[in-house]
Amino acid sequence: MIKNTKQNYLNHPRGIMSWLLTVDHKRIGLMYLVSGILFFFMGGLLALVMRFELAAPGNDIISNEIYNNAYTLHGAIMIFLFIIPAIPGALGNILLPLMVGAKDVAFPRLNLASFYIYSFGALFALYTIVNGGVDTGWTFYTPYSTQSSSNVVPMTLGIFIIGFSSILTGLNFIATVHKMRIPGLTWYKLPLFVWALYGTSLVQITATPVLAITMVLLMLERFLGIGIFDPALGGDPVLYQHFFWFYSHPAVYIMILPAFGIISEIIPVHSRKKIWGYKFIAYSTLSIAFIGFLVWGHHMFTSGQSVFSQIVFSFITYFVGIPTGVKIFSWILTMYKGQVSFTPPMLYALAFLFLFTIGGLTGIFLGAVALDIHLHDTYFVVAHFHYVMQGGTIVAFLGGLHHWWPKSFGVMYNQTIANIAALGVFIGFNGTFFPQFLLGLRGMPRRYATYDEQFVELHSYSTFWSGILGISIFIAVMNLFWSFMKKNKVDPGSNPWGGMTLEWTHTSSPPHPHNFEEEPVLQHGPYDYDKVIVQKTYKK
Amino acid sequence: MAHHNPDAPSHLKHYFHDVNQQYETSKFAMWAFILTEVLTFAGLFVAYIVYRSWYPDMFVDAHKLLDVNKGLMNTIVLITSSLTMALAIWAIQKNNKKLSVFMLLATFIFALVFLGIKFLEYSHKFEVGQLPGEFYSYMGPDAVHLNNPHIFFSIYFIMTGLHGLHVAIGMGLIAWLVYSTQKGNLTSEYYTPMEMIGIFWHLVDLIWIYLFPLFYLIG
Amino acid sequence: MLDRLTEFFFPKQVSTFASEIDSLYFFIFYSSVALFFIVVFGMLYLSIKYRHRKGEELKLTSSKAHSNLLESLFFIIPLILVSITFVWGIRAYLKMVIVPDDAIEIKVTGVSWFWTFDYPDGGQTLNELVVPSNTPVKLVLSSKDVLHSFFIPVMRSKMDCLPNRYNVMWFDATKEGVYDIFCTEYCGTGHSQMGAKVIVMRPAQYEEWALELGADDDSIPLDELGAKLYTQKACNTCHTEDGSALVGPSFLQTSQMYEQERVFDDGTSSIIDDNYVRNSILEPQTQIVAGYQGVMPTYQGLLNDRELDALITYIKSLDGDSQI
Amino acid sequence: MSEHHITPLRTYLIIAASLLFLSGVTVWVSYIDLGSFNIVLAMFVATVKASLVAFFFMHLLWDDKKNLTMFLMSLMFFGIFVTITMLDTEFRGDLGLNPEVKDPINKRAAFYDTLPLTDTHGHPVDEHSDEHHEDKDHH
Repeated sequence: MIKNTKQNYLNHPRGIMSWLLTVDHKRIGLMYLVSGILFFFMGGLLALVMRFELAAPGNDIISNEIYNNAYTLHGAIMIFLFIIPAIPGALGNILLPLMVGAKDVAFPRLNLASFYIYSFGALFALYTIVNGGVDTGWTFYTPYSTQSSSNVVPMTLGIFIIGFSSILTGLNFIATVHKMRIPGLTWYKLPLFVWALYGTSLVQITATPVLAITMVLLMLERFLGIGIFDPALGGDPVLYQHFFWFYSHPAVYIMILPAFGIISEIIPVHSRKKIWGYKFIAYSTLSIAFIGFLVWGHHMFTSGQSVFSQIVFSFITYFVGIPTGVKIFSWILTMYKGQVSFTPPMLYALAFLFLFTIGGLTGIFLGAVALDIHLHDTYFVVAHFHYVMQGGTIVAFLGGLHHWWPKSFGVMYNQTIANIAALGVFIGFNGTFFPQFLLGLRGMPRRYATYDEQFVELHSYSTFWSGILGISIFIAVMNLFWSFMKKNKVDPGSNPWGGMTLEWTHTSSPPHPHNFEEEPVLQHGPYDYDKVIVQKTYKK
Repeated sequence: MAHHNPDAPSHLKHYFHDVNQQYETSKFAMWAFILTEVLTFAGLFVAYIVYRSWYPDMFVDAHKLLDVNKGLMNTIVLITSSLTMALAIWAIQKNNKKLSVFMLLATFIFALVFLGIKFLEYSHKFEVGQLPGEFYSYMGPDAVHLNNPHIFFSIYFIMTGLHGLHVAIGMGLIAWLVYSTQKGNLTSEYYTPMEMIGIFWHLVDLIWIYLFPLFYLIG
Repeated sequence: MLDRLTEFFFPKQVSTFASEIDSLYFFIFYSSVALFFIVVFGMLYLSIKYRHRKGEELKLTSSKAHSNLLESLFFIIPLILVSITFVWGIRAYLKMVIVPDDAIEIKVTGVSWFWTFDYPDGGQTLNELVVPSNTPVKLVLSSKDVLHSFFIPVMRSKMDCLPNRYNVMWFDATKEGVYDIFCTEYCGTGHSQMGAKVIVMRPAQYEEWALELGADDDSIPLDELGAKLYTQKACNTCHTEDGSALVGPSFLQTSQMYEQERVFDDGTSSIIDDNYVRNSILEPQTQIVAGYQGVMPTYQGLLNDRELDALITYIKSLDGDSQI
Repeated sequence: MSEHHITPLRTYLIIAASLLFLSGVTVWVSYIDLGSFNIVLAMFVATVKASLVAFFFMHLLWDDKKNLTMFLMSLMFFGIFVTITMLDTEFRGDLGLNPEVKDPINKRAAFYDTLPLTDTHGHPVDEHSDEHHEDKDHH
């Protein structure tokens, strides 16, 4: 049913304007991908600068000021410019309409607007770099952020603007999932990646407005001294933290839910096995998205909030852990009696399971108030967060890129290099961040440009492996990029992993400009490997 | 594109099956947008509630510095504009273009009146120095005992200001509606934009319904 | 065995509640290790056992994708574990927040970027918290400017310091010694240098020390007192005595430039003299040396006149006897 | 589009009249001192008004129930935000650990010390003159 057509979204229509003014979700997704990867490298470079500074205790390479700017920009770029907008923006945009059998998202022009709003906001964030940086940390805690002479306003303005892009993307995805599915594609037949994006979008539209208003209040605090967050004016800095984390805790789920979705696609396809506990995974996505709104106070266990809320927050925090745990077990059991191939996407998925399990379990340590008081704001938190965000989200993102690369661009990368890079990412990542758990337990505070002699050994290990991690990620991405440049084309009908969802079975690679040449008719569920044999077809 | 009906109406986008799907999708997305609006204001309501409970006496005394009459007038104006907006949609559903345009114009004028009254209120506050934050300078006999009244006025100005901004945006949208209805782009067959903007306009009313008692009445 | 493990993971246990927190840690740690091995073993076992062998035909795989028993086990076992963790965590936490009535009260103030400690019988120290052992000590924390967080790793305790508010923490130190204090809430350029020490003494020794506090200083010569204050009042976190620049200009440079003109960031300039140095300590924001940020807090109220004289004398003396 | 519900004109007029009536009621009630019950009553009236607007003017009553769900969801998250924040702000210094903690921020901002006294027009007045000669009902 996939015709050998020469026309696809990449070559039709042509011309620079056809890209800049495109309303095609696949092209917009590609633009998100390119800008996201650029920001990812920028943030990664800043991370390496910090790691090399921390190789030895003193101010050896950079001064305190530059270090503080570097870690603030690292956090802000990675979170606000890469993970939150670019992962749903790239993979979500390219795949969501294909997966539900739609010709496009519900509001294509809004989708394009959303990309430009994102770019516009990113300009402000980049402006802060040329204008001397910002040194408050990505959390912008008051009153430091109201006093700092660095570029707090351009940065918060940038984040405020990017927030709108996030909201519009969320609106678009929700409307698409609700209203654009082809007949017969009921909720329980949706690929789990769609469920994950749906959950992500719900969090995006619900939490982001609060971030927007928080950023507005912060800017007003600087301009007018409104006194809501500034203690010198009768305000309360802890209230700022409530506002900020009401967004930023759910934002963690904006970051991780798409990763859950990617893993839920990769594992069944590469194990050729029906996914274990479909309904459970689907519902746990929604319940995690919801419970994520109730637990923000665990970022504030040492802030001096009331003892009562400490206990409540600690209690609810554990309820996020349980559905997440069951998801991990479901993914593992999916492989039971399957046919597992160790392809690059599958290696990333297995690495995800390993790393995310550590990230999740260390969250339990931080949920126990008494223990968190010792661990709060130390490297333990840094390590935990990176195990979840990099070991979880970014590893899954790389896996997703490798999985859908031949589909999105009609080219195949060198699988051996991809496998080696995946291994390098896994080892380099553990080498970099595992020592940081120990650093935190031993009392090393985070956001330090210089530190005590006693921590030097673990810090230098961490720095050494961070180099390996950086190189591996670079190789992994370059390998993908290279295949694209070399035009290592695969046959448009190729389905190299034997995927069962609509984007594999009903459209060419790369997809047709209007997604499907004729409206797809649903023949089976997304993971029916017990009913249908889909051959792995891969021809150059 | 071979894939849709040659006699489909021109406003139907090619990626929708039929007009009903398109209408329902827009409306659903509009409600999702309303959700984001409510949560934008939610942050400010939280600030209001928290500070009210921390400074109960100051809030009670500071609210007396506001002008109830102007507030009530604005309430009436805004409710009436909501009615005219609803009637504009009713008229277009009945395909009565003339009435619809008239109602839209009325809504626009009410919105203008609302902002006018707001302007009078604001300019009085500016004159006497009842301003947000550090710009607060009013130490009149009825305020000299107040503890940090600038916080009340910060919240008052931010909330009513953001609400006023919504009114202004709504006016722009309504002006556009007047234009496209007059041109005949909107009919009883296709009036989705009017329905959407109507929902937005009622939301503006709905928020004012809470702002009015919270700032002007509760003592 | 457990002791050696504790030493591996944690700094020394010095407070009364430290051992309970460490045991909670080990409970979660062992449960996590067990769960982690189940996950990794399961993952490796299943993926290798059911791997797709070369040349093997693709086939219809099992439709087994659901098991009520297994799924409820996944639910119940973690639920039990986290319930224990929760209750344990809260019990330990309540011990950390309920201050004994007989605690001595010390006021801690965070200033960018040093700590001051005010003792119940008068007297103040800078960057050195002195406490008696085996006595509950209650710290009332606040801040002069931005948020700071007071962290004593050996006590396993930490609390944020907020301007215009008081937070409370307490501990009962069990072992004499000198231990680290860190600031763990980011507070600007000098955040990583905002360390201090807690000195735990025997109660008798503490009594003696507390009596002497504030009593000395009058007898030592000015330049020696200045040298002492240089570290005690945390000048050394921002100003070196060897000519290299940290957050602020080096004292050596100031010393060498005495009686010469110094240019400020607003373009004005002034002759460096005793009045200039005194003014720079008490009102640091009025004249900011070109090329530096105006980040120094005022020392108004933290130094008496004799101490100011001592610092001035000390700075002037640097030129003669220390060279790079 | 003929299948869309068209609300009868009468309904709109009745709803608008009730809204105006309720606005009057809420102003009237605010002049009666009911203590803390004032706020409860005012919020109750406001909620009735808001529901009228949402269900009739915004057509939620006749719409797809998904739209209502979206709206209710926004209120639910607002509720979560308020409730959980207040678990902190209302209970700071619970356990009675430290009396200073109890009333955390009721400290007048420093800039008030420099403000001159003003009359009800906002003009500075001499401190020694009679401050209360102005009529309070200026506006």
